[in-house]
Amino acid sequence: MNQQELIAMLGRISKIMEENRDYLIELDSVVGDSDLGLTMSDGFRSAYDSVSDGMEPDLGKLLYKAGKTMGNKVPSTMGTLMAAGLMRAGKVLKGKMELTDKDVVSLFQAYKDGVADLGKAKLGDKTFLDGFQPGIDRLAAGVNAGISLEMALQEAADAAWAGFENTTSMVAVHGRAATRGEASRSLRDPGAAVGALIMKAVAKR
Amino acid sequence: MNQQELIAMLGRISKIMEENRDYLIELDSVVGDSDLGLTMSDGFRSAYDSVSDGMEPDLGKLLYKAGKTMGNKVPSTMGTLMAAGLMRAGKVLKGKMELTDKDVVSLFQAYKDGVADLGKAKLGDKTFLDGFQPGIDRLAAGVNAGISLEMALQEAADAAWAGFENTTSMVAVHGRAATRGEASRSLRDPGAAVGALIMKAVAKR
Amino acid sequence: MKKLMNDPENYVNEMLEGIYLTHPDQLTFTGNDLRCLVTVTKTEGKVGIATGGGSGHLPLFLGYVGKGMLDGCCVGDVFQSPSADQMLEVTKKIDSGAGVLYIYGNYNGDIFNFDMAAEMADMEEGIRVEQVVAGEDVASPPAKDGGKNTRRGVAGIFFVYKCAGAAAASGKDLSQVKRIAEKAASNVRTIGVALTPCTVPRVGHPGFAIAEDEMEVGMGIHGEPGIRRGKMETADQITEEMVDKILKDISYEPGDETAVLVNGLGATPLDEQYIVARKVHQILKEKNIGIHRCYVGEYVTSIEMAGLSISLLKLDEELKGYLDAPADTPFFKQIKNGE
Amino acid sequence: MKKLMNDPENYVNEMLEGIYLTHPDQLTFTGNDLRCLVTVTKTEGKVGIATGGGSGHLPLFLGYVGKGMLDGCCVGDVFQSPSADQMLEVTKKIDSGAGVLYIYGNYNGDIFNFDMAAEMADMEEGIRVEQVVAGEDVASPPAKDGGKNTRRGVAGIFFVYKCAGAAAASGKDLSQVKRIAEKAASNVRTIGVALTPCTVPRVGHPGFAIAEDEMEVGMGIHGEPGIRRGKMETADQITEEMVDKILKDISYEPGDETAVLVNGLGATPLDEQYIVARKVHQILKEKNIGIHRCYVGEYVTSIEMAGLSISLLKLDEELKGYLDAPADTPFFKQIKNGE
Ligand SMILES: Nc1ncnc2c1ncn2[C@@H]1O[C@H](COP(=O)(O)OP(=O)(O)O)[C@@H](O)[C@H]1O
Ligand SMILES: Nc1ncnc2c1ncn2[C@@H]1O[C@H](COP(=O)(O)OP(=O)(O)O)[C@@H](O)[C@H]1O
Ligand SMILES: [Mg+2]
Ligand SMILES: [Mg+2]
Ligand SMILES: [Mg+2]
Ligand SMILES: [Mg+2]
Repeated sequence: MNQQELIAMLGRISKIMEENRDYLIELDSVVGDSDLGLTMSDGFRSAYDSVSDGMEPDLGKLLYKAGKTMGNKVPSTMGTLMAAGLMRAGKVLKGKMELTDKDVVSLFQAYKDGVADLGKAKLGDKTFLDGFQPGIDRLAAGVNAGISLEMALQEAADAAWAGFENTTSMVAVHGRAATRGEASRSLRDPGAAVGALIMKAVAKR
Repeated sequence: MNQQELIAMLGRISKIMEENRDYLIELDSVVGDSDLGLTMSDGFRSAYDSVSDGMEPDLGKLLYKAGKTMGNKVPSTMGTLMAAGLMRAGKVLKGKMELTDKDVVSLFQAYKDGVADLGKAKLGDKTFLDGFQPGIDRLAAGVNAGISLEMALQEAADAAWAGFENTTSMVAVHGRAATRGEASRSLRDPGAAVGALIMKAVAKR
Repeated sequence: MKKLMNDPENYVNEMLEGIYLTHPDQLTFTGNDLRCLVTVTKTEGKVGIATGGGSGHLPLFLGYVGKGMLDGCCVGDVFQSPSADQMLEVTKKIDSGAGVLYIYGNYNGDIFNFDMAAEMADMEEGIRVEQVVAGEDVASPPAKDGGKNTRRGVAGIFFVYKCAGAAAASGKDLSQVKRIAEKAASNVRTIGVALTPCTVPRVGHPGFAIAEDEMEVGMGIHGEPGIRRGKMETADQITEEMVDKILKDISYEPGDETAVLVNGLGATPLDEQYIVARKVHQILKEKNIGIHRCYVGEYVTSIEMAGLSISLLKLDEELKGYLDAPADTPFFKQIKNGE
Repeated sequence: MKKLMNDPENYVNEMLEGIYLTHPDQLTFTGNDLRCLVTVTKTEGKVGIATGGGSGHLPLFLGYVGKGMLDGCCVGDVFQSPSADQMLEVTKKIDSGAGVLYIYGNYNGDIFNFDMAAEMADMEEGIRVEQVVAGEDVASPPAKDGGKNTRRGVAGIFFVYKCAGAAAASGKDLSQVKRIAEKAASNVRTIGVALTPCTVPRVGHPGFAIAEDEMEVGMGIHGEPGIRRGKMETADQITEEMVDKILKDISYEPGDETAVLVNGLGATPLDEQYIVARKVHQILKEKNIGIHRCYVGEYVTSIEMAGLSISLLKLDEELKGYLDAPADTPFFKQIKNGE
């Protein structure tokens, strides 16, 4: 994956969040404060805009800058977590001008680590991670098994979406939804939807 | 008219205001602040209650007391004007234990004078007076012509109602409706409705 | 209508009980009547100032009883005048020999009852009473030449209280306090805009209807009809129309100074009031009219109406001095600069 | 949704411009960023106190920046946290060598960003920062044994500001100011009731629906679900349920003293707030709990939500002293008794 492809990928994430703005508002209005559609579309748009000129050849620095911009633009729970994910991915990939398939796997694993370290959530806590990590795991497995990145990403996207759908089996323990306790179980987690949407946008190239 | 009949007449006025509570609210909500139904039913009820025990043999004092009570209970525009009317009638009839037909005419003329002196409105200003004075005038004419009080009051009630209906030909110059200027013309005046309702209640015995 | 209340019949009295329980060090009542409020701190020799009117406008009227503002206040039921007897009661309590000034809004019911109270105070108690009737809503028609003021009294009365209250606190006599109140009253102009109706608790349904995408410019604080009903516009457009109406009604020269009151009517958030205040500042700056002070918040409400009003008080040095004086009431506190 | 605004995208910034134009003698901003508010009067050697959070709650947060309260505040978009960079900017500006205390509500986004800012202040600027996270909504679940506070922060944070602000103004050092803030935070409890939803301007429609005859007890200030939804009841019944929930959560002995805050959420008239305050007084009197001070009004709102919250702060002599101290901010002024 070269710089143009990485930037295009950020562009697709931005676009999918814009397309799903009302859907995310809808999901968040059930459990939270209705802002997720705004923060995700504004945030990923600003992340993309900050690097779309292609002036930054270091792909690590590029991701870090995108994250930093997003954090300043939309410092909500998910905005900050996504920023932390991008910045961590940037740190891990610092110095690279081109990404191998393994690097792409590292990118998403670092992204997940950045989110997990700041948010301190575990899998099954009904968060972003539950709609993201199933995708990452499948991606890593696919790449390790030697299938094409394209196909691995497509499988990852499907796994991520299944992960998101599966959040209806979990009780929220973080954020606004947590105050609902057991009553949160039947609801789909908005942050997990974002995780699944990211994987979907990444796969669709 | 003896004391019991006078008290019964106040009772009928109180009753008609209660029955027309929502109607008066409705009328006042178009031009004013919607309270007329409340003030008239509360006010005439308190006036009646304050004298219904029949302890006051002086019919002038009785009316004065009813007015004073009403003024304290509902000191809105119409509440205060009605209080002033009752008190003036009381002053004029002070000392009487029984009212002749002419006294009854005096009662209503004094009532009207009390209202007119405090409010300083003229006939045609689209106020209470326009729904009351046509009735008084007809009452006086009837009694002077020697027809029965009952019939005179019935004719007075009809004339008063026609006066009320006729307020749609007038432009308001007093109170809240006045701020509408020419636009007030097409509307029926709520205070005039009260004037006509009083005459209707008086006639209905 | 959803209201946090018990029996609507007790709405006003229970509200008053809450007020006395909450502000025992500032407010009490007289004549065994909850609706006859007076300050607990009577200053001998000071001109007393009383006001009154219907409930439903908090913090108006009673909220301005306190140091540097008013001495007493009668309140009636929602949107109803208190009675002449009640006003007399308050007048007797707050007079300390220097006479009493009544300041109230230009409404029939209030006028009738304050008139009667003033007469009784004079005849029965020998208390000198003067009256200033405030009416400054430019959406209501101005006096016919030479006739009496026909305008509705709305939020601008706050400025009349503030200036008269400071004058009385500074020891001015009754005629001077009256003159200053009149000066404030004749230099203030207000206009409002309503977005939703309000509900008198005992009536139980809104006094009028207004469509979801409409507003009414110039509506009065009891829902009296305004100048025009139209589609919602931007805050900047609405503010321009409102300020324009005021400046057409009272002339300002470049270099003149004014005080601004952006007043929420009940349900409009402070955010929106400040968005309007911003535009008022911009417009006046463009016209080179100086803003000596700007107040933003709920000063005179219409129960839970959404919308706001803008008032401008044209200032001279005398009014500026009284406006700047400190005040301490349950609902309005002004701390002198540098204290 | 009817709002007096221009482009919803500019809602917060235009509101802020209005604030700065209206309160130039009290507030300014730093770092060329309207959303980084600081007081104009910096006191050398005083512990700085900063807060922050999403917009839509005026007068919270920024309204409490001023003498005797806070020194700086960052605000985000409506219901959104400000960023760590912004908080760092304010921190740098208000530190005068004695360190800075962050006081903010217990929300994910705020915690993440204040945490990051505290780390940057320490690492990059050598400023000592301490944090107190306020969370006292008894309608949200309490901490699992030994775990961190899981309760939402709502109106009770006003008391934390007041006590910590007075402590800092009196010259206490950072650890003492933090201790006092923590004491206030751990002794305050709040519960709310919502009657109508609120609309985030950029979203354009209400965040939830609630029937015309229903209320939701325990709803959070961003529309977070409460304890129960049910038919409207009388003010007395609702107040009893609310106070009961608080007193079940924190024990009061007869003779204990408390401070009360009856806080309007936006669209509920002051009348109704006082009707509720009345009942709170009656209930506490019956239980022989003394009310040292009672505040009634809009202190922490949810845009234009109808409803209110009740907060009780359990007092000891130390907290009473700080609560009674004077304060002067654009939105909260307390004049010392006898001044
Ligand atoms: N500690 C956490 N770690 C990871 N994700 C979290 C955490 N807490 C909350 N989330 C996610 O954040 C989502 C809500 O994000 P957002 O709408 O930005 O929150 P808020 O508006 O409350 O700041 C939740 O659906 C959940 O997936
Ligand atoms: N000066 C006046 N003289 C006689 N009647 C008047 C006068 N001014 C107003 N009215 C009557 O009062 C009615 C309104 O009464 P009311 O609802 O009590 O007024 P408000 O609510 O404004 O105090 C009007 O319809 C009109 O008939
Ligand atoms: Mg959210
Ligand atoms: Mg009326
Ligand atoms: Mg009325
Ligand atoms: Mg949020």
